Amino acid sequence: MDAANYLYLSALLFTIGAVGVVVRRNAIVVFMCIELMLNAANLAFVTFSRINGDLNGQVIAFFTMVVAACEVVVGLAIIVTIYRSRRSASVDDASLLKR
Amino acid sequence: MVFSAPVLNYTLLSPMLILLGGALIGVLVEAFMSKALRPITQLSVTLGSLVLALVQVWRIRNEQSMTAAMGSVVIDGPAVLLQASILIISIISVFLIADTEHFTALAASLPGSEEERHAMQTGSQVTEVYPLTLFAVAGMLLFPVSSDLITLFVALEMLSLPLYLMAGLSRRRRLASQESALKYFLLGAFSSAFFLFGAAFLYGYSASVTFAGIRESVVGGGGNDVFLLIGIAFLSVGLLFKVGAVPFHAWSPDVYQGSPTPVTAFMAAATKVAAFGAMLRIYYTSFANAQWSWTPMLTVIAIVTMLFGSLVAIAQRDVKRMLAYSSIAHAGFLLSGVIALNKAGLEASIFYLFAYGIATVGGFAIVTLVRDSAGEVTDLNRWKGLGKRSPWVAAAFAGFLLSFAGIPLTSGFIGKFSIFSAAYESGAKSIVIAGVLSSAIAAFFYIRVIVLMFFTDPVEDGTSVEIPSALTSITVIFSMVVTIALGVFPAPVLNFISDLATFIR
Amino acid sequence: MTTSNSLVYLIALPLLGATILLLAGRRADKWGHILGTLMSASSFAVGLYQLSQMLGRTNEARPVTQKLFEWISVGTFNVDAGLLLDQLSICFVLLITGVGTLIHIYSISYMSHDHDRRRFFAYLNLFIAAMLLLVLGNSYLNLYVGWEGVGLASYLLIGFWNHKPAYATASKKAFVMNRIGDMGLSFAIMIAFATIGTVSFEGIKEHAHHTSTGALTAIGIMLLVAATGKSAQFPLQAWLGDAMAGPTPVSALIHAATMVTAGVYLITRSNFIFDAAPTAQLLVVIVGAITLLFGALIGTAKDDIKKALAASTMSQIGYMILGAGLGPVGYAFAIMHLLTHGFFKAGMFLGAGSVMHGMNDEVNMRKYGALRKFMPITFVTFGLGYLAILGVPPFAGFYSKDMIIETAFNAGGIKGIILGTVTLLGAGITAFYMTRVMILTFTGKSRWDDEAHPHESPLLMWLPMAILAIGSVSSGFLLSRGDALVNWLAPLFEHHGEHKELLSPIVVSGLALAMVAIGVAIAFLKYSRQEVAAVAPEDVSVFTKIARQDLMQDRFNEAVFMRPGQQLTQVLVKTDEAVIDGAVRGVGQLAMGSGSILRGLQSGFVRSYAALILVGASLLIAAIWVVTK
Amino acid sequence: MNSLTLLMFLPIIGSVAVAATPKAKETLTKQVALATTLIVAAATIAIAVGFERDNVDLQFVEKYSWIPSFGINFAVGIDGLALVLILMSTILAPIVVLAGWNEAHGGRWSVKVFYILILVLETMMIGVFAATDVFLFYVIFEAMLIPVYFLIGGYGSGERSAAAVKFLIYSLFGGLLMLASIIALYVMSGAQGGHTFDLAALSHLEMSSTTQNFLFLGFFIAFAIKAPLWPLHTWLPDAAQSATPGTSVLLLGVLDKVGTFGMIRYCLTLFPDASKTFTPMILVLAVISIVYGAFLAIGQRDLKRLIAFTSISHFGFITMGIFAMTSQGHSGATLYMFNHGFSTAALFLVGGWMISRRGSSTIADFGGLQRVTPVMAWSFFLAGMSSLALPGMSSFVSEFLVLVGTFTRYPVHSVIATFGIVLAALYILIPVQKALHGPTTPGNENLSDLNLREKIAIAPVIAIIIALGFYPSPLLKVINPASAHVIAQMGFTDPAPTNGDK
Repeated sequence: MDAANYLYLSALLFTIGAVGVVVRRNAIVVFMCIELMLNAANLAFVTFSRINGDLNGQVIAFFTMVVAACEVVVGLAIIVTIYRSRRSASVDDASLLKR
Repeated sequence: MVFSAPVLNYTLLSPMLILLGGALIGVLVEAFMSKALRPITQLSVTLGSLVLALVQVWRIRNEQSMTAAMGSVVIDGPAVLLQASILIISIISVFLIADTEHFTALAASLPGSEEERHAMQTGSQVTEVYPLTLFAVAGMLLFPVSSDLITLFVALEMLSLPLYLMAGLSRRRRLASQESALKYFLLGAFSSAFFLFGAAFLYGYSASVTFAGIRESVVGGGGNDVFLLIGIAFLSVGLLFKVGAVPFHAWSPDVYQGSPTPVTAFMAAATKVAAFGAMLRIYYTSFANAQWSWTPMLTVIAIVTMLFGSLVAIAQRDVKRMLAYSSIAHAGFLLSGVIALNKAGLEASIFYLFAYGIATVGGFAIVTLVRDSAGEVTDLNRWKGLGKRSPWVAAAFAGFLLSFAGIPLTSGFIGKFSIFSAAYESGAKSIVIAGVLSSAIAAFFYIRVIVLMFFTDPVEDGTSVEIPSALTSITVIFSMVVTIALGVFPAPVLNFISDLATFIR
Repeated sequence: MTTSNSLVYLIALPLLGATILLLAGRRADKWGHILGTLMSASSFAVGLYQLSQMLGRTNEARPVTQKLFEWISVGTFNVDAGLLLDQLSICFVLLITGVGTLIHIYSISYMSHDHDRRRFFAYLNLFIAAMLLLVLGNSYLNLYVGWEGVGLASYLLIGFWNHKPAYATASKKAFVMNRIGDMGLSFAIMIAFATIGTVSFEGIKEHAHHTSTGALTAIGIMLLVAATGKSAQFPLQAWLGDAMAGPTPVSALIHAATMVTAGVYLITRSNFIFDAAPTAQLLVVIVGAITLLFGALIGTAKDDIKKALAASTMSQIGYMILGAGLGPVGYAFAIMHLLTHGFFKAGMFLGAGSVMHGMNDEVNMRKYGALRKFMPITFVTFGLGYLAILGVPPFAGFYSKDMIIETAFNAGGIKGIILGTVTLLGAGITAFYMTRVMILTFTGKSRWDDEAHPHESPLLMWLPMAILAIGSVSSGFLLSRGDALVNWLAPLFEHHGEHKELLSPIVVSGLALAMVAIGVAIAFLKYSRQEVAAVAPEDVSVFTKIARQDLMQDRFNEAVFMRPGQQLTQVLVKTDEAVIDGAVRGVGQLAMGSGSILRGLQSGFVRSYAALILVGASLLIAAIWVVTK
Repeated sequence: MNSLTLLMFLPIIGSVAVAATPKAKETLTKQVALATTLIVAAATIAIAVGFERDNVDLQFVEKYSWIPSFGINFAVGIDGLALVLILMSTILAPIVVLAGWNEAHGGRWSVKVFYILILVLETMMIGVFAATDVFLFYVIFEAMLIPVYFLIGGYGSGERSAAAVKFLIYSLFGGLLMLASIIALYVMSGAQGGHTFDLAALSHLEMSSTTQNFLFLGFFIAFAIKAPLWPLHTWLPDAAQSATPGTSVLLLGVLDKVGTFGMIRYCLTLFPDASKTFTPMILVLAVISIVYGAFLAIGQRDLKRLIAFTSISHFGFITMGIFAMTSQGHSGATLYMFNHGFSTAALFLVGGWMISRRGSSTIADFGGLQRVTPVMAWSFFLAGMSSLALPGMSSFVSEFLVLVGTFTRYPVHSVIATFGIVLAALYILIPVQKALHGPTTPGNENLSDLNLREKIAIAPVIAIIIALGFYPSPLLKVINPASAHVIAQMGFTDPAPTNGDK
């Protein structure tokens, strides 16, 4: 199968993720959409790794996963704190700061 | 397959390693030290590591190496200058952070809960902010010296993640503080996804993850230009987000306002240095030969950013938000240094970053001092008559504002002059004109604050100026001295920068 | 040319007097008037000395110069502070210092009750100095200094009692209208420098013959504008009547004898320009003709004795200007009339002052009457002046005025006939209104206010009047005997061919006397035979009404210049505020407004921020796409 | 020789001394400030004595490297033009201090701060005229705004802060335009033989006419705002109305001169061709300023605003003289700058005393002052006469030179401008009549006349005005060579007499 198709898939996933960030309200879901975008990037890395014929892309994918895990740690901590304070995980509720 | 052990040049990496070591010690201190001793220990550890790192940076100032960490890190003149700037800014920011008054006693507690009150009453302040700061500084040091995409991404996250947390640590207005952390985090992660996606396409374009490899491909041509362009565009999104350029700026006013002010100071100053440092390196080395593709885009962004920041700042009523928009405008000015793409531009950018960073910390340091019984007062209307009550504090703030406005005999003027002349030299006249215009607009709101402080009669509403702690005083005085010195007699610093500021490729 | 070191004393002495009196302040109150008079008198003495020196030299050697110092020197524009005393200026010097000294003496008594008398003498001295500078300056720019200097002195003296708002306004009006004239002088100097390259009398005279007529005409017209301002000629005549607000000695000295005649001096002095610019000369004549009638007509309707005399002054200067406009043949006669007029008009003004002095400062002639008995000396001196102005032989005016009328007739062609007629008509009207003044003031029944106790003025006042009266009687004869003045001045003027005589002198004199007789007769019938109303009657002819309003001169100026000017000012003030500053503020508001609007982007919702980033990223892609394509 | 630098920093040293005086002893503070300004004035006169007036080169030249990486030097030197303006500034300074002895008391801050600001400003006033490095000039040009801003906003009256802000924003805007031009010059100098800001070196830059035009405008607009030229003048009346009289003197008398000084020193020198291109437009603006300023002055009800508008008219004359490009116009303009300093000083100082005594600056509130306070009234009258350029007053010489110099090349402009002298009579005599003449209006009966200090302050001003009216040669001899030099550099010669083309 043509490797380019994986790139299209990756782009599609990325777009879905990006749109998801914009349209979804729940912080957790928003965060998952971001993870989806990261994974789309990972897919692209791996595909390019395949196309280029070296391992760098795959290595990066691993790094990305680790970093994403770190993000989860930090992100969930923040989201949980917010949830505890506000009893809501909707990102639209957190709009004290504006203008 | 031969597996060779990585060769690391520990001397060159030592500034970062020292900080990471310090951070780990900090974590241990947080876990095991008695509460009473924690603050002073943490402060000592943090300052100690920062100073040590700075000393190390000084010692390696004439080193040049592409291979400090197997080609992932490059140490050269600009690297030294940027790292030194970040460290100096960090040190004076830590002086502000040391004032625990700004931080929640227990971040995990619910705002307004019994638990929080208890923690406050017993004075059991958690001090996780110190190791977080060190981690962030370590990331910042790494960011502008990374020379491959992996390291760059890791450094980006390393500097960002602690900052997300630090943004939420405010003692007052905790809901707002947490909200700013959430916003910062979500948008930061969002933009780093773009960053990563862009990195993937650059890798796809050049079959290399190192800057040198990308550069070779750009110079040689032959790769798929679409990949390159998507790569540049998306990578730029991540970087422009960090520097707060329009339209990726939206987080900064909210986060600046919600974060504890010392964190805002640190974030505003140091992050900008790190992010612009990385940006300068990647644009000056890897993308230089694809200039035709990104110059127009960055020019438009720079112009829009300058004007937008200046215009919206006029309409602000909160001093921290005003400074945030001012920092957006300054991001626009700094972008002209990137666009200049010449040695003068690099020198000017570094000078500007340092000068602006110092003045910013100084400015926010003043903000920490203006308080009422409920904490800091950031409503500008309540700053009326500050000059009457505390002439020196108001004068210092006016000095920083004048520097931001680029009035001669302050560092801001030299910075502005040098960066605009570099941009003009590269032919970006439109940027110079826009820069001049937005400087004029910007002058308006800086001066308005001066008017509020000096020419308006005070309102009796309990706003007062805290007598600054010794550390805060040091920060303010140091910033002021540097701001004036760099304005009146910048030659030594300019010469120092000029001698060092050449990227090795 | 002869040089002298003593010319400067002419000016320096009165200037020193003015300076001392002004700086010393109240300390000088006791002796200020004496010092002022002495300074003026010593200047007169210097003048006499200069005259004696001059008489001892040949015609060519008579002009004396003195270079004081280099005044302005930039590039080719070099003006020295230099003085020139020649046959023409010596006449003025003696008139100014002589009459001036008499009026100083008069004022000692006239102003004795005014606690600001010292200041008055300071101003008088200042005036003498400035007027002397005017006639002694050796270039137009030096003249200009004196020109504006006398304007300043006139302003100060008209407004001497400036705590009365009307008087303050009168002084301002005089200054401003004079400035319009001064502007003409500025233009003349500028044109002279641009075309001829110098502004000195000598330099211009030297180059005038190879300068284009156009340029000389322009200079001439501008000099005429200057002259109309200073000499209250049409159309800048309106200030003179109001200038009577000043103390009467001032009216006598400045607004009759000397300052207002400066225009005649200017035109005569500039003979080398006017001789080569016929158009300008014609305009001079026209202005003179209009003004002499204009002034005379106003004079017929005035009840205020000083204003009637002022109108007469305007008219008489019209004669002089007309004379000066007639070219080489007229200059000397203009100057002669100027000198004789200086005597008789100053004398009459002092007489008027004397009358006012005795009548509680009443100026309305309708409230006089029968003063002959109470003020015999005043009556006699005034009467001699009256005879002189009428041109009754052998009084001074007969010699000078008739010569002008005669020269006018002889100007040639239709021009000569018109001018001659106008001057004759003027003589008739003059006779009418002067007779009216005499009758209303000195004869008939008394129409005084109750508290009036008319009495003769003291010695210090009547002595100057007497001396001036002697001048009124004899000056004409002395100056014209053997064409004394004409020959004296002749070296200064170029001579053109013989002028043909239209009418012989005898005929002219006869006609003039006939006109005078008619004028006197009408006045006699109208005012001596009928009862004079103490209050000016309202049911008078339209003509009288217009004449009472100075032939609408103020209304015209107000309607055409002042009100539109005021409206323009108001419009500009509003424009400045609303449009220009408004534009500036508008820019500021635009910035603030757009700031407020853009601020709305910051909705506080994290998703909108993310959307912004997404849009931004898409735009970047699109932009790069465009750039690549 | 480093006499200029010493002169420049003398006031700063004095300000340190002022700062060291104890807060309670305000009189001592004032005395120290006065002594400093007197010493500076004496030092300037000493320098003027040593000035070789026929030497058109810069004199007292000094040059120290300042920011070598940008080719910036601390370079100073004076020619006739600069000398005259420095003289004016330093002579005015002690007069302002003495005249405004009590000005600082109504301020937001202490008396000490007032005098420190004044002295710092004096240093900059000397520096801005002495600078021969464009960057140094710009730095001082902009930095000067700050002390003035605080002087207006801190010690003024009425809408002082709004006026101060307007002043500052206007000036900053102009300054930033100039900065853009300076950057362009700097970059071009780099491309043509090394970065430099040396005025002489920059004047030899090669550039296209389009570039030159744009750069010229950058400088010119900044100067036109400073000098206020119509229509960029609206900040001045507000600033003058709010500032203390002493500040107004320094603002209108000295600071605004930087604008006209800059036109000569920078616009003409750096961009000769562009200057010629824009001359017609500038002359029109100048003529409009003359007439417009005069009309607006006539229409003012506030004494200080009135004086401000008269200055706008006067600056029109100066600008016209500069761009007429004749030696008379140019020398006249320079002399005008000097004279205007003193005549405006006289008007503002005496006006200020009137206002502080009456407690109002509305002209209609005065009336009959001549009888109550004769010395003050006389001083005001003489100042007014100087403002309307009465012959015998110094301003006449300069105004006439400007007019005659302009006439030889641009007769129409000159003719229109000459109408300004009639308007001048109105704008001076109207307030004179309203304030000094007429019956004494209620409330004015007990105003006190000038005291000895005030007399001592105003006497030298009036003496200078009158003395230079009759004997301007000493100044003209200094100015003429400098003016001739500029005209020659621009490639102009005075128009020869036309003899009416016969």
